Amino acid sequence: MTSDLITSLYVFMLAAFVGFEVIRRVSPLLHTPLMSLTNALDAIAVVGAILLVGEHKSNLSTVLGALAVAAATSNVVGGFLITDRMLKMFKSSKTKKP
Amino acid sequence: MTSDLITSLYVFMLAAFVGFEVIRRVSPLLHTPLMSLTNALDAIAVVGAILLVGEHKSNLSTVLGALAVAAATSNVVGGFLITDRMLKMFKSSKTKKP
Amino acid sequence: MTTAQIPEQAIEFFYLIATALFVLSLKWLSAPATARRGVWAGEIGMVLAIGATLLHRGIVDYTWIAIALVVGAIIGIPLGLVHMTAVPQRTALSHAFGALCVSLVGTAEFYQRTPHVPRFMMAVLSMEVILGSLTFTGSLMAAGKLQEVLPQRPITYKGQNIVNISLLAIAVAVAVYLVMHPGETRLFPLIIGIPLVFGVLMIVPIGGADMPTVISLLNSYAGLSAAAMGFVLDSKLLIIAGALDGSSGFVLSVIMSKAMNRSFTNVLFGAFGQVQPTAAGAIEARTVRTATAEEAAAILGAANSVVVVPGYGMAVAQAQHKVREFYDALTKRGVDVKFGIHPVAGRMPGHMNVLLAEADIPYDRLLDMDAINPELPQTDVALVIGANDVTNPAARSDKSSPIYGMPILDVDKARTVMVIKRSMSPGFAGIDNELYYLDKTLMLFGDAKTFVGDIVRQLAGEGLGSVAGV
Amino acid sequence: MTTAQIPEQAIEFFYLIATALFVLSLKWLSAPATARRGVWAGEIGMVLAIGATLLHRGIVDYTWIAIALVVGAIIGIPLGLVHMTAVPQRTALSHAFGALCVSLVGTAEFYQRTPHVPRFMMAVLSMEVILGSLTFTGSLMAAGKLQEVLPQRPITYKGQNIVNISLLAIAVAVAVYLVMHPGETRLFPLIIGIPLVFGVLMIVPIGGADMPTVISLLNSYAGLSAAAMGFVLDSKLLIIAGALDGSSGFVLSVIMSKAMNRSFTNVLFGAFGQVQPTAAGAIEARTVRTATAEEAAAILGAANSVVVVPGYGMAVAQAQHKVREFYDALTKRGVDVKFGIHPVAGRMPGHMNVLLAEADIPYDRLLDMDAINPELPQTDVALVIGANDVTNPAARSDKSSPIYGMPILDVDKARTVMVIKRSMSPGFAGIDNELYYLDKTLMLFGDAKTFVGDIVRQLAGEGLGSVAGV
Ligand SMILES: NC(=O)c1ccc[n+]([C@@H]2O[C@H](COP(=O)([O-])OP(=O)(O)OC[C@H]3O[C@@H](n4cnc5c(N)ncnc54)[C@H](OP(=O)(O)O)[C@@H]3O)[C@@H](O)[C@H]2O)c1
Ligand SMILES: NC(=O)c1ccc[n+]([C@@H]2O[C@H](COP(=O)([O-])OP(=O)(O)OC[C@H]3O[C@@H](n4cnc5c(N)ncnc54)[C@H](OP(=O)(O)O)[C@@H]3O)[C@@H](O)[C@H]2O)c1
Repeated sequence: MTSDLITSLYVFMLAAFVGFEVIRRVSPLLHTPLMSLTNALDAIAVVGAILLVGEHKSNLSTVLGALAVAAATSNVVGGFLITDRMLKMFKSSKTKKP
Repeated sequence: MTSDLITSLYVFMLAAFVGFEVIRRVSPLLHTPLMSLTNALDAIAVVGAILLVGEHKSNLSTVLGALAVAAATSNVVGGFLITDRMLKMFKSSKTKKP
Repeated sequence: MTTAQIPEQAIEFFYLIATALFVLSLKWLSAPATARRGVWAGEIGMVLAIGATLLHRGIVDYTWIAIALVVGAIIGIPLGLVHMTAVPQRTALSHAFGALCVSLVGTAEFYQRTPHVPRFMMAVLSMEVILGSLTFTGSLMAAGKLQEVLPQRPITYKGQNIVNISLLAIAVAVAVYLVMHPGETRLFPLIIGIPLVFGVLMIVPIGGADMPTVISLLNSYAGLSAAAMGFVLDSKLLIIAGALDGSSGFVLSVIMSKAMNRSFTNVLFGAFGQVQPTAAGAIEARTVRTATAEEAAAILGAANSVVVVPGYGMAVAQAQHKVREFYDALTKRGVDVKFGIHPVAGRMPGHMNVLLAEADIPYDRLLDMDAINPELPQTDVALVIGANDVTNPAARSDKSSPIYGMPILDVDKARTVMVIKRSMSPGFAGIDNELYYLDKTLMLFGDAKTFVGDIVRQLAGEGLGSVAGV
Repeated sequence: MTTAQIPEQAIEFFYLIATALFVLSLKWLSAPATARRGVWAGEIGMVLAIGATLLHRGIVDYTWIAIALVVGAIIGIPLGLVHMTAVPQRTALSHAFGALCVSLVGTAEFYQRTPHVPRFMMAVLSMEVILGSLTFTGSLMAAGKLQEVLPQRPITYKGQNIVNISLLAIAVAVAVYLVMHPGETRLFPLIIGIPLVFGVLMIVPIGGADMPTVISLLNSYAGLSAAAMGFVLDSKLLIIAGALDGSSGFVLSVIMSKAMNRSFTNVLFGAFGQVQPTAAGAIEARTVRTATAEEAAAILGAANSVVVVPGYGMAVAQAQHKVREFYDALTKRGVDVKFGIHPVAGRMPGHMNVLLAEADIPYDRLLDMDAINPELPQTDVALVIGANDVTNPAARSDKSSPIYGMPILDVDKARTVMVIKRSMSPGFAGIDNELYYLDKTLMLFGDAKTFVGDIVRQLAGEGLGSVAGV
């Protein structure tokens, strides 16, 4: 448990550092798609919710889990969809036929 | 063990990514100090060697461990020393009195 | 082939690959050329992770999973197809959903594990539930304000901050008690309920124009609560995704607050939107030069270089498609048209870029503040459309101004300045703008969409004559 | 206060902080302004980590630890005080020590654990020992070549690559066998001995000028072996430090090979330094313009802007202090002097910068290739000191040239070019340089140190007259 915790802290620290370094360099042009994308990725919490529903340990956990799965899934689907739509709109004047 | 391994792989992956992102952006001016510094940091292997000597499980491990400690320590001491010496030399024309 | 054959390690290994893909996804998103590849990497990672989870041997029943997945997808699709102008509220809504998921899972985990919850675990679990709950209602409020179903005006009263902070403090105190006595199940609803109320109260005093910062901050909270959930479930994948999201939101809020010259603590404690609009009436007696669409079109058509500065007003007026026609009309005449985008322009970070890109304006014409400012002194006409504070020279020179020190677009350095707005009323910061009284400034009073439309019509009408004149 | 009171978690926690400091250390090193803070962060992290380790309750005897630490420090201090010209061989030596440590620990761990070594553990352990051993001898060879106690010439023979690769393949095969049968202790020496031999043979065919790439690569190997050790000992700290070092070396080798336009596989398989020097004699009949130090000084003294391009020859001649005098003399006259540094100039990555910084030349005068190239067309005099290939215009234009495509310093675009070298003999790539035959080029034949010294004396001598003339 404690060693798990320390390892988790290592992972969190490194990931947060990666986040800072990478996001700081995202062009301001793409701040809106960035936010929808991180939103979609964050919805990976669906994985925890799926187990909760599937393991069916109590009715409470199944109901809460099912709601959680639905909420997260809507983020996954909606998030990727809109990010891709936005990025499709970004055209450079070179690639674009006038 | 296996879960340890997977966690270690997470840590390695994230750290390697941090390495790539950070090092790619080091100014070419500082490539030489960079190499001496990473060298000194790498000598953290001394930690493993110290345990080997201190736990004294066999004569072989103590002897090998002691050699390892000496080798790594020389890197720690020499590496930080020379990196700092080099960086002290880098002066901007603004801060320098002519 | 059957579920039972998939060993635990294989699933863990898929999670590892998914994590790598998530990291790459963000990295690729950082430049327009690789951005779409980033989305694909994220999608593949997500499919891998969900697929691997479904193979988990602990799962005894797929019915509810399937139903929930389908329902989620049915909600998600329309949310992915909204108009670009609605992206801010959609984003706020998705923060709410993400936080909801985290809170629900945290609650279920608590009731499953109580009373044997180790201290650290209980601490992280409380953090997960508290952050998740306040983010849930806070994001719903933000979405409501952005969608204008709730009043955009900040609602303030005396002692508001004290009430809010006390509420949060109570929730934290209950959490600390629970860490000590994780068997006290009847206290648990408090660390859901109080943060839910706090989330609402936190957003009440914040005005509509401040929503971009709020959204970034809620983004960060949502990420942190997901990371906390990762600690509880010991899922590295979730910790990493949460940390990435959390730091992303944090970085964006820092960028936003720097661009507004607000201290970051000011933002963190939700005490913003408090700037009192000063009565600008006394100064209004000063004269400004105004011009009609026809006059403006004549000057613009004769210019060599034009920089358009869109602001909050352009977004509100939804004038981006008219602006695109304007861009086309001038470009056809050989005028060099660029756009200068301030980091806080629009209703969420980067929103102005998305709106203009939607209107098919090439992204290499959209320059950020640092790129456009050196060009402005050589620019013939700077056309400000529904922006105000971000062009106010007082930010550079007047130490007593509330926006002093905020980085601005130096439109006053262009040879001629034109400003499209509906009246002389001030912008978000509630202060007068010296820019409007300069000799080189022409005020074009009217709604952004209508006025730009008028200019376009004038440009088309006198097009032939002017080309002959060139 | 006593050792026994320190719980395991506290030690782990110190390691976590040390890791964070290491990451920050590298981050801060990326810019000159924060670089020294980076070293301090690294030092504090190291002290924390070693200190925490010494508190470990498994340690029963401190005598040998203390002795080894003292011996290490005694060796380390002189290695930290070498001259800047000796930094490349010092770096190679420290790679050797690092790899030695890793191999020794790996060996001890094997004999402690055999025969009960899980497969994955054995695989990682073998990798640790193999990489460590070959890096050890390889780095010693590199240090020897750089210190010139070993011949710098590449020594090649037919089938060399096949012999080397086979050796490595045998070592890997033994390792695979050991993974299956970790009890076969008598095979273990093979995965130490063969890589030791391989390390020597790997470096034999590589010429002195290629050492920078080799050093970076060995750096990467050393890091990877340390990371492998981290897997064996389940130490996150070591995995992270190793991964950082490994990726750092890897990035540097990629930068080096790009700057030489070599494919990275070419570098990875050690098959380089094979370029056959072509007989350049036939062309030598062409005439070049030469000049004396006096003539050169006159032109340089009258210039407005001078860009100095130092190369391998300047490092060999140890001319940096003379170059500094030259810089001072011209700067005093009001000439704008800058330095254009090619990524592969010198004897290790970034070496030229350190040499010039040692000679007290401000670092903001040292520009890398991308920064200086746009300035060269407006430069009066480009003075090339002991550089050759990195200035060869054939890299831009002549598709048949072996260096075609390598990014170069465009000195041929300056108004006047001066080249200090001892003869017309070619540089590392063994090819003729069109630059020398241009009308605007003056060849200044002589040793770099002596010739620059002569120019400085001339500048000082005629100093008064010239200042009057300005
Ligand atoms: N966007 C963000 O990220 C963010 C976040 C927090 C705070 N803020 C603050 O918001 C301000 C943003 O500056 P800004 O220059 O973009 O906006 P602004 O200063 O709020 O000015 C917007 C202007 O647009 C005009 N306008 C409104 N509706 C219009 C319409 N339909 N047609 C034409 N004009 C219209 C308004 O003038 P009329 O009423 O006369 O038409 C107003 O002066 C800054 O003070 C910033 O600190 C922004
Ligand atoms: N540094 C690296 O990182 C690295 C790594 C691998 C390969 N390389 C290769 O090495 C080459 C580096 O280019 P470079 O232009 O720096 O060097 P170069 O092409 O090898 O030329 C060095 C020149 O310096 C002259 N020289 C040697 N000793 C001298 C002295 N004492 N005084 C004056 N001149 C002296 C030599 O001419 P004389 O004999 O006529 O004096 C020689 O032409 C490239 O081909 C690169 O691909 C470099």
